[in-house]
Amino acid sequence: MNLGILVNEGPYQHQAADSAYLFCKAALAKGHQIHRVFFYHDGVNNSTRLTEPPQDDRNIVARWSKLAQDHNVDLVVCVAAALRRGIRDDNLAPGFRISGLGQLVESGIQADRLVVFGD
Amino acid sequence: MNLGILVNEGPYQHQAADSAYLFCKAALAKGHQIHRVFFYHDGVNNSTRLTEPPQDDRNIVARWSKLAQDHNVDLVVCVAAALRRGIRDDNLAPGFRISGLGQLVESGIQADRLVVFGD
Amino acid sequence: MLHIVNKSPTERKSLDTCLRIAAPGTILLIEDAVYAATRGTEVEARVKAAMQRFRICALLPDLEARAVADRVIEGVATVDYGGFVDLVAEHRNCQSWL
Amino acid sequence: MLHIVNKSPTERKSLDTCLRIAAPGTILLIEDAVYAATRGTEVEARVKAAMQRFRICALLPDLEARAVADRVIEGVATVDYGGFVDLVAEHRNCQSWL
Amino acid sequence: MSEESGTVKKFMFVNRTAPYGTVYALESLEVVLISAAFEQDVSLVFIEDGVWQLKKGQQTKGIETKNFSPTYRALEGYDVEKLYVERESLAARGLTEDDLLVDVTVLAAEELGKLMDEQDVVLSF
Amino acid sequence: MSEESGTVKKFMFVNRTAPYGTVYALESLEVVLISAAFEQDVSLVFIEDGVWQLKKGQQTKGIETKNFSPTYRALEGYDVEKLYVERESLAARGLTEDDLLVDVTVLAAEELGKLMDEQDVVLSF
Repeated sequence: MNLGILVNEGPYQHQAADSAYLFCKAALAKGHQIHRVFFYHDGVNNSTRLTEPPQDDRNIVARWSKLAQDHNVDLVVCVAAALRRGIRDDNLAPGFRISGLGQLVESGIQADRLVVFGD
Repeated sequence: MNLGILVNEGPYQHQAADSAYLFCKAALAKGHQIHRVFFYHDGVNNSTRLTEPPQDDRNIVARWSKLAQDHNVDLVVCVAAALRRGIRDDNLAPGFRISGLGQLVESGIQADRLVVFGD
Repeated sequence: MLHIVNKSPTERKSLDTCLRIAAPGTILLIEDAVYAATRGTEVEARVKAAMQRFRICALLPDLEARAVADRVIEGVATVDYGGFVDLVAEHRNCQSWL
Repeated sequence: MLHIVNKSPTERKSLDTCLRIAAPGTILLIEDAVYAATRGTEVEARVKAAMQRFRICALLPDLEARAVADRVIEGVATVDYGGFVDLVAEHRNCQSWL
Repeated sequence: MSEESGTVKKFMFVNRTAPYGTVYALESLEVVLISAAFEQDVSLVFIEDGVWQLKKGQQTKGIETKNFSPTYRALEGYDVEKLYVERESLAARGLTEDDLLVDVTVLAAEELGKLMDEQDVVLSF
Repeated sequence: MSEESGTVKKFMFVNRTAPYGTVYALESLEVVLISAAFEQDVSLVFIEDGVWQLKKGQQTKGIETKNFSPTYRALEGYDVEKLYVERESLAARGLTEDDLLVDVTVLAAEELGKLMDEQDVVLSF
C-alpha cells in the first residue's frame, strides 16, 4: 500500500514528529511504500540541518534524512510555512525539498491513505 | 517597574509570541523597563533572521529586533533549546543573543515580576 | 495574585483548573480564553459563579479579534494591553495557566 | 473508519468530540491519549460506554513510555507501530482528531 | 493545476480550533484553496472551537495580526461550497447561523459522522 | 553560580502536562536544576496531567526517546525537596502516592492555592 504522511508540528516540542517517523519506519518494514512525507505548519522545522540535540537524545532531523536516503522517501516542506519560519534551501537537511501545498493535495490524491500527525 | 518576560512558543504557530510582544510594547509605553525577554522551548524560533513572512502579515522576528534596538531590550535565547531546534549564532536576528538558562533564573530574581507567555 | 489564562475554556481544562486551585484574586483572560468572558456559552455559569471569588478581566484586543467584544458577561472588566501591564504591576505576583 | 486520537482525555476535549461525532468504527489512542485506555481514571466510564460502538485500540509503546501498560482497560487491544500501520491499511480512510 | 490522472477524491477539512490563538485556521484555508484548484470534491467542517472561525465581525487591528476571515466569503469563488457546521458546537457557544459570515449547512453530530465516513481524505487542523 | 546580591526568592514550577507528548516536562526540569544552583527557594507542583510525570515504571525504548524520569529522583541531591501534588489530580487519574517515583506532599486544591499566592516567581510549563 502507498501511504501519504502529513506532519504538522516541529521536532521536540510535540511528539507528532516522533510518532510520524516511527509509523513510517514500521510501514516500510511491512513492505508498504511511503508516497511522501509532507511537512506543514511548525512541521517545517523538522527539516533544518542546523539542529544539534544532546548526545543522549534522538536526532529527529537526522533520522528523517536517513529514512530518505535508505528508502528513497520524498520529504517535502511547505514553502509558505517555511518562509514564515525561516526554513530555506540553504539550511535544509539532506533528503528534504521545499515545494508548494499542491504536493500535499497530490499526496492525498495519489496515495491510498493519508495519515495526519500533529498537535 | 522592571519586568521579566518568558516566551515558550515559536512565532506564527501560537499567539504567545504576539501577546508577549504587545505586552512589552505597552509596558515600555507606560514607562516600565523590560529586564529581559527570555526565549525557551519553541520560543527560541522567534530569533531566526531567516524568516520571510508574507508582505501582508506581521514580521514577528523583525518586530523583536526593532524593540531591542529602540528600547535596548535584552533578548536572550536559551542555548540548550536552541541547539535542539537549529538556532545558532549565524542565523540569529539582530538584537538577540544566545545564553544559558541561568539568564532566566536571574531575570526571575532581579525583575519585579516575571510574566510567562506560552501554549 | 494575578492569574493569566490563555486557553479556550471549551477545549482545554486550564480555566477549570485555575478556578479550582487559585486562591481568591484576579483572573485575566487573554487569547483563546476570552471566549470564557462571553454570554451564552456552556461555560458562562461557571464563570459567573467564579465572580464571587475572583475579579475577572478580559483582554479587549483579543475579544475584538474574535468578534465577541459585544457579548461580554456583565461584571467582567475589559482591558487593553496597557491595562494588562497595570494588572501585572498591581499584583505582587502572577501565574500563567498554560 | 479509523479514528486516531492523540490528546490527553483529562486535558483536552478531542476524545469526547470524537466519541460524539464519529460513526461506529475503530479508535486508536496514541501519544497522550493512551491515558484514556487506563483503569481508574475519571474517563474510564466514558471509554467503556464507547466500547459498545467502537473497537478501541491503544499504542503499546506510548503506554509503556507513560508507565500505564499494566493498567489497560479490559477489551482495549494494544498494538505496536506495525499494528498501527495495519489498522490504517485495514480501514478505507482515517481521521486524526488533533 | 488539475491533477493529470483526472482522479477526483472526496477531501474533508475538519476545523476544530479557534482563530488567532493558533495558526491552524489560517494555514488550513491555504490548503483548502489549493485542493480546490486541483478540482477535488472539497468539504469543510467546523466543529467545536472551529465554529468561531466563521464568527462575523472579527477586528484584528488590536492584535496586529492579519484578519483572514474575509477568505471564507471568497471560498465560493473557488467552487468550495460545501460548508458544514455541527449544531451542538454552535449551541455550546451561544451561536446561531445568523452569527456566521457565510452560509453553512448545520448538521447533527450523527449526520456529520456519516459524512466523514464517506470521505477519501480527511485533514484536520 | 550563586546570585551575586544574595537575594533568595520563592520560585514555584507548576507542571501541568504529561510527559513525552510534549517537551515541557523535560525542559522544565532543566530550569529547576538551574534555579537550584542559584540557591533559590524552589518548589515543584504537579497538577492535572503533570502528575503523570512522576509515575513509576516509565519505559521509553519503544518510542525511541530519552527516559528522563530518573531525574526526579536526583532532585534531592540538588536540594530540591519541596514537591507538591494535588490530591484531586491524583484521584482523577486513579493514582495514589505509591504510584509515584519520589516522595511528595499531597495537598488539597485550597492549600495549594495558598502556597501559590506566597510565591515570588511562578513558572508554568
